[in-house]
Amino acid sequence: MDNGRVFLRGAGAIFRNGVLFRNPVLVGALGLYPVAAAGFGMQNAAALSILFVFLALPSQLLLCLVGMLIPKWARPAAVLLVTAAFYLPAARAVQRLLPGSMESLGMAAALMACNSILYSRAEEYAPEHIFLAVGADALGCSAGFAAVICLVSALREFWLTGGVWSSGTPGSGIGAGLDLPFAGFLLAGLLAALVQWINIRRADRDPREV
Amino acid sequence: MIPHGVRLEPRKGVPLKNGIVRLPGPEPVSAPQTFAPLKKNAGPSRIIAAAEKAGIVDESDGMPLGKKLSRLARRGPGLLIARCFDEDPCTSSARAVFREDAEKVAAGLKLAARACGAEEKRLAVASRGEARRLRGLRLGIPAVVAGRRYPAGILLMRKLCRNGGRAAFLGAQACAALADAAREGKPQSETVVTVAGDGVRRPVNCRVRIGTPVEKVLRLAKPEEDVRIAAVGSAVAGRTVRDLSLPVTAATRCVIALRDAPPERRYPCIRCGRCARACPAGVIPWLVYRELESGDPDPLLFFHAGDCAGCRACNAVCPSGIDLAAEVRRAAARKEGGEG
Amino acid sequence: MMFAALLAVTAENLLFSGGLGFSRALRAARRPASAGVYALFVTFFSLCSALAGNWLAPRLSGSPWVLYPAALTAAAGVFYLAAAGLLRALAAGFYDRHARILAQAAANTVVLAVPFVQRMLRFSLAETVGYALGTGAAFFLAVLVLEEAMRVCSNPDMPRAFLGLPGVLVYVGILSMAFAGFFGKVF
Amino acid sequence: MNLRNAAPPFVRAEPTSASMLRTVLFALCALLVIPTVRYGIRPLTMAGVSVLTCLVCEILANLLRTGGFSVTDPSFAVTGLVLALLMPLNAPLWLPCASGAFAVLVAKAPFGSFGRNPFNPAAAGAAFAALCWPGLMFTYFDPSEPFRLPAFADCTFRTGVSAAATLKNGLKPDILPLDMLWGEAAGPLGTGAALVVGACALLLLFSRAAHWQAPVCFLAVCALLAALFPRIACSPLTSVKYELLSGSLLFGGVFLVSDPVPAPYTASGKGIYGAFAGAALMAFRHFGVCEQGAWFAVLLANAASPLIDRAVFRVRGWEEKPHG
Repeated sequence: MDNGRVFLRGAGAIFRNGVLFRNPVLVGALGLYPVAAAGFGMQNAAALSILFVFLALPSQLLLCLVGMLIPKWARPAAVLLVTAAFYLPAARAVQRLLPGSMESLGMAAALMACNSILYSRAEEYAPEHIFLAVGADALGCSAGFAAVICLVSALREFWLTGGVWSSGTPGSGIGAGLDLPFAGFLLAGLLAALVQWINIRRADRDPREV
Repeated sequence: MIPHGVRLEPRKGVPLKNGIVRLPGPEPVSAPQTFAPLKKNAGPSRIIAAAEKAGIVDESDGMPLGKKLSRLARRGPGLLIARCFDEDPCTSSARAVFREDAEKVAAGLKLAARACGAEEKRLAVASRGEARRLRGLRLGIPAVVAGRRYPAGILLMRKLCRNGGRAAFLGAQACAALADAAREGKPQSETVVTVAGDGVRRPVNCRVRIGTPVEKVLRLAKPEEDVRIAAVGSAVAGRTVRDLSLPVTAATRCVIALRDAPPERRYPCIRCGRCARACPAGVIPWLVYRELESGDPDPLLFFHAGDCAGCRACNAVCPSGIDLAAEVRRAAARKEGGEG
Repeated sequence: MMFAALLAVTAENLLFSGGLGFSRALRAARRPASAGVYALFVTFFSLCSALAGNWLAPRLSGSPWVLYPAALTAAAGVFYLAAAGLLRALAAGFYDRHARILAQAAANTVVLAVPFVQRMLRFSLAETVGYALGTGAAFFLAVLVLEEAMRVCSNPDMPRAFLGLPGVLVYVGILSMAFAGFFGKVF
Repeated sequence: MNLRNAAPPFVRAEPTSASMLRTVLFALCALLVIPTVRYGIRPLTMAGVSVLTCLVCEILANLLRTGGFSVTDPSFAVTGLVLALLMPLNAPLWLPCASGAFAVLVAKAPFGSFGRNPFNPAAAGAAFAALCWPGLMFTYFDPSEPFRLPAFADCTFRTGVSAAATLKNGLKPDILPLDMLWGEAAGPLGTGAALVVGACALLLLFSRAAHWQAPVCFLAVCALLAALFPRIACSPLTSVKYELLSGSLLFGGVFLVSDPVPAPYTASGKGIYGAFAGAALMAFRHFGVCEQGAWFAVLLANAASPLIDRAVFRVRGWEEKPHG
């Protein structure tokens, strides 16, 4: 019973790290491509987030179970094969949930299969940790990725159209140009600075926490 | 990179035509302790002994002349040069000595050359006009013109040594004192000091007894009330004094009084690259500074940092007021520590 | 072919004007010594991926569209397996030194994007080869630029919140603005 | 006498960073004279709000960073003025403000403010405005009929076609060369008067506020490329004339390329940097999407400058060998 509670608390910490303190995008600098290139509309962001969670959870759990059986040098290939396999149901699910979004995403959706967050977690983290931790980490990373891409997308969509989730009309926003990748980089940079600032504050307050 | 040095703006200098003012000693001193003058064709060891007995100090580097000459005699310099020019724009003591006592300087240089076995001797003068004046005096020593750029001495030395030649500098005042010692058996008891800067109303070159307090020298030039900075040695590489009762030494070439402290504001490096052009030793100060600042310096990039001559041309030229010379010193110390 | 290579370095520069493979380039910039080998691997896998795309596209034209990216990803895995196996057998020392970057190059977004770009711009085979080479060169350049960006972003005057990665992201954002100004929206 | 200690040197040979910035500021103000005489007070209000925004943002950045109000250097004013001069006079007043805020808060402050910025902040601000509001950045009023613009309000106007846009469309601009020299043509506020810009360049060079290598190489490469690859059917000399006088080429060369902070350290590196910026600008004019954009070329060259420095090191052998 006690053990279970400790586990759960640990899982909660892992989840929180994934969402904020060790956000894979803002602290790990992973998976920047979708944020920069495709994160300029809330619908895109939602589709990519769902795709991510459907890819991350099963592939990481699978690799957690079988990863140690594969020799280390062949693991990258195994990761790529596993994500390729899970890509099919994940893409179908996204299309069911948000019809039409996959077509509008095009290359950005296709390239989620070799997203560097997925890859690095599945290759380095999953095979060497316990099942619960891997699950919590996958969910945390998904939430962290979703939070970043949704925030960036909401800001950019508002700038471009004056509304969020297709409520505005193109051209009636503040200006143009923010659908270009540079805005994604800049916003990610500013958010990363925010997270770094929070981490610094935490470290100043209590050095043991970090 | 070819070193260019710095062109320093000539400040409110001392009019050379006024000559050297003598600051009378306040209390009568007993007649200077004399020794036998040298014979006309005294050997090297006797000349060196005379320099030691006379207690002559070379004003250009603060080294006792006797020690310097015997060291040079062991090394055998090809070329011996008397410095009759001043490096920094506020000082004119060497030029004033040259104007007044060129003959004596030349005689001292000849003695020194005999003492250390130099094959060739020259008088390094400040400008072409001075070189003409020297030719007019027919002293039998050719002139060499030092450039107008700071640090002229090091730049001239580099130019002369480019083809593997060996050269050495002697101060003009030390030469004159050597001539005095040889002819009259007089010890070096006086030195010529420039008093200048915007804090004095009457900048002068004055001949004072060694050991006179700086304050007296300064008073001769009628200082303003609001002098904030008094610097001795050099306007570029000298140091400030707060205690004016300190004595003047043979190596004190100037006393500079300023009404305003130089601005202490520092900006970050703006990458103008002027320090690298100014450095006479081929150091690249901005590179050293950048490496040290990065926190994880790469000693391989401390390019020639050990060759720094301490002339502070980089500091004079830096538009952001960074103390590059200190950084180069730090780097040199670090490099030595790392490699040794 | 040269033109396509030039295109990859400039206009269609996936890293700066598209943000592709950026995470990997940033990682590589932390170890600049191996940047050359990394770029070489990227070129090789881009080439493989482009050829695989060429081969797969007509064969999968009838099947559901989600199959294409999945097949490409799987192909990348196979290529990695082949390359790693070959290197382990032939040059074990070289492989040991560069095992990590070999894997990262194989799973690079910029590598897998090549077939899509190729389809979008309707490249011929020679142009595809040129484009793959250009991608490698662009990756190398990006690593150099990012290395310098990291040095810039570790100066003592930086606000602490921007020190390191956030600064680099802003740096890349501004540089990406220059690319966007030149070429408009690329992808 | 109350003496203090101070560190040498007690003489200075070169202008200080602040005095260099002040010289640049003076030159920029000189560019405001002709537009003010011709169109009323609007150029001054535009420059004023732009500089004010930059000042406010600078103070804000300092507050966030150190908690202090003090502004240590006048670089914010240079940024603000350059931005105002790159905008069309008929642009709404918030446009230079927005780009000024971007320039100071995003392109300068995160990297540690003046002296640390890897990109020219004004170039980044102008690029931001050109990407976000291309319509406002590239619409110019027709200056052929003299009239005064309102000081603050947005204004209605007859649009004119700038020389840069005409060249982009492959046509020969029908503007008298004399008008181009005095800036009496549709175009950004401060970049038209080629004669004044040239005079500013001489001022900057002779007061040693700017180095000569980068701007000279920049202009030389631009002229060379314009002569070799003319965009319109005309003699090489005519092409050089129109390319150099149109758009913000000259202005960018004098005020953006000459900024020492994002340029390489070495003199030869500065030359290469200028040449690279020139080549990038001409390539941009041939293949790019906007009608002009010296700022984009400058940003690209800024990013290349550390690499140029490194290449110069390699060639000069400025890396000591271990135990060498």
